[in-house]
Amino acid sequence: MSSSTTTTPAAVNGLATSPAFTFSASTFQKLHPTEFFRNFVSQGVRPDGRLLSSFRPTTVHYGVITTANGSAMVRIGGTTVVCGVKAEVAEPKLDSPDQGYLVPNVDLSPICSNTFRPGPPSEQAQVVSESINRVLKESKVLDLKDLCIEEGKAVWALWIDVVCVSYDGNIYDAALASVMAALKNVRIRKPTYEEGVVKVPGGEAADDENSFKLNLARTPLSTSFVLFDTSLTLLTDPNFAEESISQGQISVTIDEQGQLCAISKVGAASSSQTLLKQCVERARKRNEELRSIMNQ
Amino acid sequence: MALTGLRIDGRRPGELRKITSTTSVLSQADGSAYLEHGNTKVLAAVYGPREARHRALVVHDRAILNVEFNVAPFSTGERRRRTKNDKRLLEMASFIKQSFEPVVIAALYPRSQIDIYLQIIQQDGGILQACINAATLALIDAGIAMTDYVCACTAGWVEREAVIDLNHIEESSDTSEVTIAMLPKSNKVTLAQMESRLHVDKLEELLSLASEGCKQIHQVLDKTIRDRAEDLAQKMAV
Amino acid sequence: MALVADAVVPGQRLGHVQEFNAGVGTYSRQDFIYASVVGLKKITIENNELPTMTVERENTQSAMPDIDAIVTCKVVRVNPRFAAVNIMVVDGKPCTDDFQGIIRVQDVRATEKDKVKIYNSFRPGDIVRAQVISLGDARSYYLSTAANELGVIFGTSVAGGSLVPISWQEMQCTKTKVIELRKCAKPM
Amino acid sequence: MPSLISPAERDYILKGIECNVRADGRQRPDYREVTIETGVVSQTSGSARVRIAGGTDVLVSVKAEIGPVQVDPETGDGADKGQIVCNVECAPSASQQFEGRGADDLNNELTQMMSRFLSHNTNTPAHKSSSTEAGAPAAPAGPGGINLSKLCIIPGQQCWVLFVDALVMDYGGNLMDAIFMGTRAAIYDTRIPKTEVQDLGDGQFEFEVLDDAEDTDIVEGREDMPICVTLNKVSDHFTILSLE
Amino acid sequence: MDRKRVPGPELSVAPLVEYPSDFKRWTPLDEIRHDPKRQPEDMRPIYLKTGLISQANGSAYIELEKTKLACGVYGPRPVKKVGQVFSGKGVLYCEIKFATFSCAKRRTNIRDPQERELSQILSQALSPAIQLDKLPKSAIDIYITVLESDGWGSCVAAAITAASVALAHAGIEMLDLVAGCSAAYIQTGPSISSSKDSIAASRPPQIFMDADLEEEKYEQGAIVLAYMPSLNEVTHVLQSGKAEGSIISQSVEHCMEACNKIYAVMHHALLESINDNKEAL
Repeated sequence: MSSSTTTTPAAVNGLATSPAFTFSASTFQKLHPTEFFRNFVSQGVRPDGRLLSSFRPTTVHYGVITTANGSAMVRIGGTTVVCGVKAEVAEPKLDSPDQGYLVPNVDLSPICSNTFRPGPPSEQAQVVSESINRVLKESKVLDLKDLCIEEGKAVWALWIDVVCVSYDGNIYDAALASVMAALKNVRIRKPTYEEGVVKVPGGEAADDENSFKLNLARTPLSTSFVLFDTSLTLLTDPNFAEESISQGQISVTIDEQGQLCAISKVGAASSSQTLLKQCVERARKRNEELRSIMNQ
Repeated sequence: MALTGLRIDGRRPGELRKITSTTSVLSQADGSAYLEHGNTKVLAAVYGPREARHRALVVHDRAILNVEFNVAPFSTGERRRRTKNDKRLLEMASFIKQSFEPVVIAALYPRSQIDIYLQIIQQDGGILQACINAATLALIDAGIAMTDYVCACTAGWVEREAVIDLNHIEESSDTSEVTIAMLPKSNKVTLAQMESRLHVDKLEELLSLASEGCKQIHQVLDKTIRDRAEDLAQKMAV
Repeated sequence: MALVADAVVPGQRLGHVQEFNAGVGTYSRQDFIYASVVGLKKITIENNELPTMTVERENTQSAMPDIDAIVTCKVVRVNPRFAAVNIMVVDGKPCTDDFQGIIRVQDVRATEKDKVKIYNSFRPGDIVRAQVISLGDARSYYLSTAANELGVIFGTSVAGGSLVPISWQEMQCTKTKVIELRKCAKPM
Repeated sequence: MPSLISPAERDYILKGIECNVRADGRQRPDYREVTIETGVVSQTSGSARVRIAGGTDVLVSVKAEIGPVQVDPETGDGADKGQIVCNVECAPSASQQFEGRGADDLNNELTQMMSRFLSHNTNTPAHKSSSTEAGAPAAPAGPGGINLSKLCIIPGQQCWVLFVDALVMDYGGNLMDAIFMGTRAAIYDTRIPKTEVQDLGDGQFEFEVLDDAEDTDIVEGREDMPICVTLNKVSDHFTILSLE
Repeated sequence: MDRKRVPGPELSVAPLVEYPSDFKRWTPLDEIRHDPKRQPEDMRPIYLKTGLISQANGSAYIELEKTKLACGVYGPRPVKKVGQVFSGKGVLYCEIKFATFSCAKRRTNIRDPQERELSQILSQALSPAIQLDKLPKSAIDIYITVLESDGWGSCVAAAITAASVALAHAGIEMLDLVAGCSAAYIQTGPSISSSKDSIAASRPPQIFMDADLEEEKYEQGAIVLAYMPSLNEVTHVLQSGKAEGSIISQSVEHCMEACNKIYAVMHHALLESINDNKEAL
């Protein structure tokens, strides 16, 4: 929950409570979340102290999991995701005998937020997994032919699994960034193929000589915004509370050459053209910033 | 079929396999029965009338019947673990449910549920008939009001000869067989189930043969119940 | 960095039963007093008898309704016998997951209990302040709004404007000035 | 939920245990009367039925079937070992609380415990037999006592898989002891047909099962099978095999 | 895979690892541990931090070199499971999930029987330490995600420790913290002959505290102990494999001493969370 500020002034526009009923800030936010936010947004600031267009602190760590071929942890404010990539051997599809598999999945388990229940993936998890899958396929991040071991017989299947450890909004940006960082960190041992069995050299050192990295054609990264209230003010990098009371979401995915990979605008509110341009512009700026963090 | 007119396991066409059955074998069940029909061994347990598991299923003026089948993985020759909602088992369970619905006087136990659990320990043909007979014993042992026994028997056409109570080998050679469940007193048939091709006039003969078999089974079940009752009476009298 | 001097963790032995009474945040077991929560150890001395040992809880446990707690809740469903509510705040502390509660028709007010019409007391969407009178059944707590300062504190009128209490059983819509019947809470 | 006991009855049982007399007249350390029969189910390699007076009735069957060898890709071992696969099932007829999905957790717990005690290394996801590296100190045959190497037919390809299935027919408390006694008796009763392996040259092998009933093997190392005794802590006394 | 996830190939298998002939795998024969720096009774250094999950009432993250797992505690909150009967006591619900990339062999997303049993072990180990009668009609949900597992026993022990710290961080009233510790019995020393009867003559197995995956491959038996250090009470013992009585009681002693050391780390982590709150205000 956002840290609590002092008691809100009694005379609050639109809420004609008589002076007798004053609440503590957290109670007021719980009972009337939209009202609570409207007070802040009207003064151009957010409950957690950020400006409307500022982002939460973001950190990226590589190679956090040694049992995975490649891994990364991304933390955007309160949202923490860990992505692990495991390479396994599989038979190629009949119609694409020399192409490997790229299988991204996001897992929003009940550990990361009290809104998720145990059981099969929630709708939100499926939406995020599917959109990441589309970005990887449509913008040809990785040439699947690089994953071929023996045409028609054996190919690499990269199982990309994102585990959300803590959920505080904006899961799509964090998940996509973690997938890209993990793919950059992947290192697979050079396989040898003999009559149906794929062998990889064991031993300690995995250096460039006995293993290979993936060469990523493009690394798309996304920036998300939400439209708040009837005034459709734009909030960047929404946290969980802002997301749950927003009218619509906009996500802009851009790669390192600045080309647009995907735009998705979801939600009831219809918004003007200029707003979309504004989002793309801000996303471009954020993109550079995010890339510098990732390349440290 | 040997020339002497005997079947594979040495029985005459109209002869039943050996049936041994006992009741009240389980400590926690309201009523229970263990029945061996040849090598087919079945354990039946009855819980109820008790509160329904799902409030939605409750019927205000009578009890609902719930039958659950459970097959031991080692019951057949080749080990096979069947999941809880195996289609074949659910189908068998619904057969048994239908054959007992007209017999149990459900109106005496409104808004309640009667559970019949059948546990197959060993399979050697005639599963459905063994389960129905065992369920009858378990229901009576549980003291649930019933208008009549339900006795089941199978009959089939093996190498141009009408036989009753087929074992596993006879069942698996592509014979046509019918299972019927009957109320011995009123001679009514509550269930007739056949899944193979059979000529119409042959059916008439099979049905009469099977009902003959049911009467014999009725005597065996009845004897078990009466012996049990006398045994209890003596214990109480002493 | 210096850790806070007398901070304690659950299970830490604080003293002997003869020396202290076990206060909030502690428990006694086989003549010893142990801490049961993470927090700061405090010894409060009343005038005469034994000083009581308490542990002032550091991170508050998520709020949970218990008997006589004043709760703020939102009406979800209304039927002639009771109004179903979601308990959102307990004694001023919001709870992470809403608890279920019901206000039975006989607990709406203290006077003329049998002549209460529930739809003239609560409507779905109203914010109500109530008091927990019992743990109720497996699903919901039993609440009461009998006291004067309990009842509807915020509601939206049919026309959508917010309602202002003008008497203990009437509220007026700020937009259309229409009077609607509610069991209102007397402003404190 | 276990059968509801009224506070008075609970107090009666507790007081009884205090002065070493239990509700059914036994002393604290006394065991209930146990009867074990073997060979009760015909189409199995070995079977046993354990009945503990007071209502626990468990049927354990062992079926030996031929299956592929499970090789651990990491260490490559397990290639010359047979396997034991355990499975415990509480029939819903056994007790009121096994209605619907009630028995799932208990089934899973007992199955995991059985596999842990019989083949110990269930920690790694795949149920694999106890691992002894060739060069490393050869730990004695798995903690279950059974010598799994004897169950191997063709190293690296085929081996015997012992399916141990326990079926709880009636639940009168203390399942673990009953299941273990039943498993030990069933493994004792198990007869595995002999196999003849022909070497077809170039590493190809062919084997054939001889199915005459008399000439069969017993399970090697069956006398080391673990036995289990359950102690229940009631107030601060230990009692053996309490009723519920 | 099921319909609700992005589908991958039906069957995919890990490649066979072929070690070069000169590669020397660690074996207990040469009587040093897999990590030469560690003595048999040394535990791996523990990194323990609270407050990792913003939405959870209480949370903890624990790292033992390669073993990493996160734990979130939600509650007390209303019991969601339908058909619950009124209970005067709180209900503890535990769920542990291994991430698919956490072990050498890829694990499935769907909970497998082993995780279900582990969840039961955890709730048995923790429930004696929580004052459930102070939380009528409500449930405490403990969720644990294992990000990387280096040794099954150490994973279970770390899960118990992390869950207990997360419960305290959630402000739930407890009798005591519960520290978890694991040990393995490994046959070391050269004089081992393979025949069964002479085993008894050789040296008794060595107790390795907090064994990692490589050491676990050679263990004869293992023990996981859940222990309340301040009340000096054991809440759960999980012993598997084969060992003489003396070895087991000796390893229980070692585990209890180790639990006292772990208790200090838990104590420190919880006090740090107090300072963090001070700075945040």
